[in-house]
Amino acid sequence: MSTETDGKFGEYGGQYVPEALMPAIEELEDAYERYVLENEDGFMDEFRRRLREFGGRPTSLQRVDRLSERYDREVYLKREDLVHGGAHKLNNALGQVLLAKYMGKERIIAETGAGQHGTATAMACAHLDLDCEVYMGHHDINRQRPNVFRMRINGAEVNPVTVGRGTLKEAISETLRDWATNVEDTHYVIGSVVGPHPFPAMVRDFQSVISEEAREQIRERAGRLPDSVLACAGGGSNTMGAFAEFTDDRDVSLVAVEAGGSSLDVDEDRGVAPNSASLSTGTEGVLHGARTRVLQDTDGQIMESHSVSAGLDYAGVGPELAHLVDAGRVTAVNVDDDDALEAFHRLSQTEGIIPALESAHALGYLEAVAGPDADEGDELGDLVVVNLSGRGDKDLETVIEETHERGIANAPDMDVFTGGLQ
Amino acid sequence: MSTETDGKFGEYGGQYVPEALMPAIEELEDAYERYVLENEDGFMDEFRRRLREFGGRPTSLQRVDRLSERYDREVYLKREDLVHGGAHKLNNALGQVLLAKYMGKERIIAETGAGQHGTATAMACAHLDLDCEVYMGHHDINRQRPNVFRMRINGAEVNPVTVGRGTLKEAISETLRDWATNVEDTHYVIGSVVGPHPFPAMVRDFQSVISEEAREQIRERAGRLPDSVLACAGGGSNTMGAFAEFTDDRDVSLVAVEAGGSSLDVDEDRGVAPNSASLSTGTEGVLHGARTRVLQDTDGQIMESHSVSAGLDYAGVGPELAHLVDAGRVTAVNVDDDDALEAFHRLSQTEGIIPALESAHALGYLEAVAGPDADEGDELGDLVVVNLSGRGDKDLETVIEETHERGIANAPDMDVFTGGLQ
Amino acid sequence: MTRANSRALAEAFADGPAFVPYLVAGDPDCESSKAYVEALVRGGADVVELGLPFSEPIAEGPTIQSAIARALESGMTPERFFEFVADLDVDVPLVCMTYYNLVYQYGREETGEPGPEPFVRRAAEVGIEGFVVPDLPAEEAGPLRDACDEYGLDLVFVVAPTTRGERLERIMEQVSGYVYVQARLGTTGARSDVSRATDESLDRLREYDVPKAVGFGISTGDHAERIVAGGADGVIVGSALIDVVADGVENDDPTAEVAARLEEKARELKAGTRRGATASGARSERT
Amino acid sequence: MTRANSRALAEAFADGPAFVPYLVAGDPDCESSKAYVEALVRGGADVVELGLPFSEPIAEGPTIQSAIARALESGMTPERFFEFVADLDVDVPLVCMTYYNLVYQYGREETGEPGPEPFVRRAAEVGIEGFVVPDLPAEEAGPLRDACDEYGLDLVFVVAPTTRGERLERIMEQVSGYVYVQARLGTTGARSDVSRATDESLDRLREYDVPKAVGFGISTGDHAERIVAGGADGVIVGSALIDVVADGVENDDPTAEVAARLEEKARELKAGTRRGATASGARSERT
Ligand SMILES: Cc1ncc(COP(=O)(O)O)c(C=O)c1O
Ligand SMILES: Cc1ncc(COP(=O)(O)O)c(C=O)c1O
Repeated sequence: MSTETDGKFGEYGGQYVPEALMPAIEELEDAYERYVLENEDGFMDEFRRRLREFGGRPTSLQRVDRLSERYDREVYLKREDLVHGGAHKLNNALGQVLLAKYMGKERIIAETGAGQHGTATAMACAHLDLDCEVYMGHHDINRQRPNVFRMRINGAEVNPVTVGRGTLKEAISETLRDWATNVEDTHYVIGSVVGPHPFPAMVRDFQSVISEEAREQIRERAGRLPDSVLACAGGGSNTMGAFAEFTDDRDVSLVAVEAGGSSLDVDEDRGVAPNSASLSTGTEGVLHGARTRVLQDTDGQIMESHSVSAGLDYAGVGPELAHLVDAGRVTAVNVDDDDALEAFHRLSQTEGIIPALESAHALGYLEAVAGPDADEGDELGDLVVVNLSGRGDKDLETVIEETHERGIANAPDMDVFTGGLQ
Repeated sequence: MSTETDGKFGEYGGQYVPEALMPAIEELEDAYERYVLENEDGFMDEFRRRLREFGGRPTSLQRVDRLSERYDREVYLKREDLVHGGAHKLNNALGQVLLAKYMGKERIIAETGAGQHGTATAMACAHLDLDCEVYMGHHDINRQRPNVFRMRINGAEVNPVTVGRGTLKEAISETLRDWATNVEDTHYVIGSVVGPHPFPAMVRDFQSVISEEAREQIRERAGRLPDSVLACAGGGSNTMGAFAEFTDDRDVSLVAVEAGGSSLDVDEDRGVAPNSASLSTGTEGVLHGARTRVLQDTDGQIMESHSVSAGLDYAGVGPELAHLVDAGRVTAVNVDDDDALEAFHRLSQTEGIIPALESAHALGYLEAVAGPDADEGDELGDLVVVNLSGRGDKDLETVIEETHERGIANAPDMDVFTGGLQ
Repeated sequence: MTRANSRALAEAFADGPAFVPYLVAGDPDCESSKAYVEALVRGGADVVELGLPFSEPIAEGPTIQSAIARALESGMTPERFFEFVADLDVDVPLVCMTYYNLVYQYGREETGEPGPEPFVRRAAEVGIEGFVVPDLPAEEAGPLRDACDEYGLDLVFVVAPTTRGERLERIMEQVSGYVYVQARLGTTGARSDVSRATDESLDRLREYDVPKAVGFGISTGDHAERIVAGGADGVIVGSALIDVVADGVENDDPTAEVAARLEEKARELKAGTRRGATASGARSERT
Repeated sequence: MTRANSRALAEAFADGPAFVPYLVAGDPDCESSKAYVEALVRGGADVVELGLPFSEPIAEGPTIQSAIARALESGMTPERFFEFVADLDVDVPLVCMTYYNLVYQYGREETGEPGPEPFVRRAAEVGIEGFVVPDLPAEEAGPLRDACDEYGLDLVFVVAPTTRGERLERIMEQVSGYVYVQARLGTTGARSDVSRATDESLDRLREYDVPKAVGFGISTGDHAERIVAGGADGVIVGSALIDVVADGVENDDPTAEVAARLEEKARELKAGTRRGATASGARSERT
């Protein structure tokens, strides 16, 4: 199912950017076509080799025994948490930084929310010897401190963004501004399948190694394709990565799990959505260079999104994913903060894997439809693959704090050790 | 080169434990022989399968381009930092917890220093559904707080050990005491190639997957065996794991890099060694159930060891490694705190890999003998494999603090972001 | 052929080079903002660009970002913007500068579908003569272009120092009213030099028969003079004026005082523009 | 056949069940510690086990760990231990309880090689009659056993509730003086009950002709009575006495006062032992 023509996915996509950026974007389109699509100069071979050696691919596909029992079906995790840096983000960052190198760029800029894309980019830049500056909202700097240190230790500069609420949305805008100023020697490594064409297509292509591997692995292990594939969706890069090679397999359900935050309702007056569920509750709009589903008020002002998971806390979503949902190929669902936290603790305790809070949303959906308290007869089928997009080490502080505040039932008592953390 | 007879490695090894433990140790010996050595009930097959799926093995062997250039030779890293949990420790923890399950034990105890072995054990216990309690010195609890949270989140209890200086040495003693109290239903998962027989042999066997993979990978990549293999040595489990399959390859130099701390001198009066270099400066003694090289005063009291790296901060070392050094098969060298910190920053900045401070010691040795300031003519040869035993995420706080205090020259300026950390 | 739908706009440039100030409507509140716009017109503005604030102003530098934040904070919305414009008592053409999503969403509640037509219709109603939409590329401008044509408004495009060849053609096919010549790369913001990129851009545009207004970083009468002397048909000044507004906010100065300062600054810039025109006129006579 | 090198030790058990208190030498300092040992002997001790503190006491519970920490803090070393023993003014046999590394390292500076002989020689010199080395298993005991035989000292082994079959045989081949019957699993420490494991252990050991002294967790005269009544030839009491020492340290009590309390506690335990002997005697007569 090829969904793309000319940088558009149905009505979505496009290139809504200041004129100053257009030459850079055209240059990037050209490079994308030559190096990525046509493997010129063996670009894709080098990319894949570095993903293996530096990035640690392939990642395993693990059957999780106790969850399989709990949900009375075969549950497999695609272990993107094992990628170097701790998330799928490196797949894309390494691809783009390498591409920038092929293009002769000298300087890399990136935005980051949770800090995962920033650390992935900082690592890729250190690995490939390019200068790196990362824009990060001041609010996110405070809630994702360890990732700030990792970026600095990898030699990147971290530029705090103090406008607005200081989260991902503001960081993207600021990075676009830097790019508009320094187009000639700089490449902007965007962190998800968002932004103007060719970013959504290119990031998907770099991430599709996830489903390429998973498709082969599940056939080997289970002898057939899965009934469904679940992935959390912020911007949607792990989502598109996990879905890409399955979109033509019409019998495989694809489920994108968004952050339901604390509620799906919206505070129009304050311009605040207490969720990040742009597929479930957003409307068509133009944000950060693309037409897509966005959280906006009736005037078209972009709303502040909210999620306990910094990596999902974004008011937009990738245009291709929005299109696939409109087209009925992908089902958009959502899981709220509390259920995500519960799923976080469940996987940690029953399987010995601490998931990223982002990924915990995908697991939370499984619990919601197939757990002991769910109604009979969900649609996920007998063989389910969940993309575990990252590990949760970065989320420890948040989880401890939020778990306490919300009184999450299945959490271990952390009182004894919280003293020194704050 | 089989170095073991009857639980002894030359003069080293043995079973110096309280009588109450002997039945448990005999039971373990028996299980080790049947399940590990003879693959009874397919134990080793299941172990290897779980290492792949859950643990993420095989780990890659990566040529590091910029270090290869710097040291004018081929430098490869064995990427144990990519193992689930962030270090080689899971290889052993998973093996022992699975063994305990085969033995019908219900409860797992473990000691931990840096927290890496504790988290690995907690993860393995969650994965295999066994209760887990981890003993950890109060000093280490303070300096490795994120790992404490990880253990708790995986459902393990963490028991603070407040005697003595409150580091690994005291934690091991306390875990042995618990074991002596609960031998019947409990297995003690020791974290390195130390302790009474069969632990040193068994832990080595679980870790030897490192050299098994590395030996095959380097032959594939370089067409020949390496000239030398470097690994840091605390207790020596990553060391023995990285060396095991090479010990019969007499042309491969094996170099164990200990923590030189701040000095190789010793303060006899205060019973303090400002290093953890038991192979370089220790003498034969009996510690934690085995005869080996230990840091002790002339009376035989065990000294407090010191290293900037919590995982190397131990007064003893595995008996087999001590024997291999005595026998001339392994060369013991050491790298001090400052040089390890410098190596930490160097790898982070030039390759985009943040190493564990432990592993940074092995890299520090390469700089010492082959760096720009080194004398000509080192003995490491043209093809070097360094075992990167773990990732450095756990060390961020320590590194930032120590880097400032010591004024490490190649460190990035972290001032801006240190505010919220303390 | 160059389009010009708005006669007022065409006239503003016909009579010698134009001074085009930019302010964000509603910064820091509607009343002051109205006073400021009127002051600029008293000071000599030939056209006024009025910013309708959007939450993600990706083309703006810190000065205008702050102005936008103040205006949003004071409650500015598209509907209030239109009322604000209707209320203005000025006799120069007004151009609305905003981002595409606001144009696209307006009126959706009634029509059920997003699209630019309701926005343009309403803008025409209150007397707006044209638009600048910095995140709308020529490729995506069709629907807005059509609506402008329907209601007789102009659609201004930005030409960057990097815009050449085919892209430039495509833009120049779409542009009407005037072309916004971006003086340098980057975002908006007052700088102290005049970029060489401007001269080059003006050179590239020489063959196109449309007024060329130069913006981005012009902050003094001398700048304006040099730019016009270099061949521009107008200067657009934003951040340098907003600095005056921001100072007023910071020091809690009375609106009248700030308005007086803006009028004075406008005079300086207008005077520079005139001096430039003389020089330019002299030069064209020589050649 | 059971070995017994030390006549004094053999005699201490020959004459009815023995009360064997344990203290850590030098806890909290040498002078007090000397007074405490002498008080225990006045209170009826038949043998005294004296702990030579080691930095890694893996067989001890918290009470004795703390005592060891205090003794080390006060400067206790193997050499000072021997001087301490030499200075003691008591007429009961003394057994040194310590860990193997201290035995193994002593005298290494002179001989250049580690080994237990110098330690045993020096112990014999100051009048020690035997050793308990809880981390030395029978399998590794050869060299120490030899040295003990050479100098006429006994080597006591611990038998745990879990020790059976071949292991028990191997230990009983090596043991001399008395066998230390560990009353329960775990480490040392005062508990309030008497474990059933003790009876079972004593049963298993009945056939061996060597005094059986029971330790681990005995804290009152009643405990002692029941243990001896169950067939033990002696009771070993450590933590319950060290609790008294620790209290004294905590409250900063004068040495004489603490010594008086220890003497009283010793009398209680000794009396219990005697009562147990009567019961045991009565029982054996009955059977
Ligand atoms: C682990 C992880 N998963 C998911 C996401 C969400 O991004 P995307 O939807 O692009 O995969 C993030 C973003 O930081 C992340 O760190
Ligand atoms: C990453 C890492 N490397 C090395 C060590 C040292 O242990 P060993 O010498 O047993 O490999 C540790 C111990 O915690 C560790 O975490």
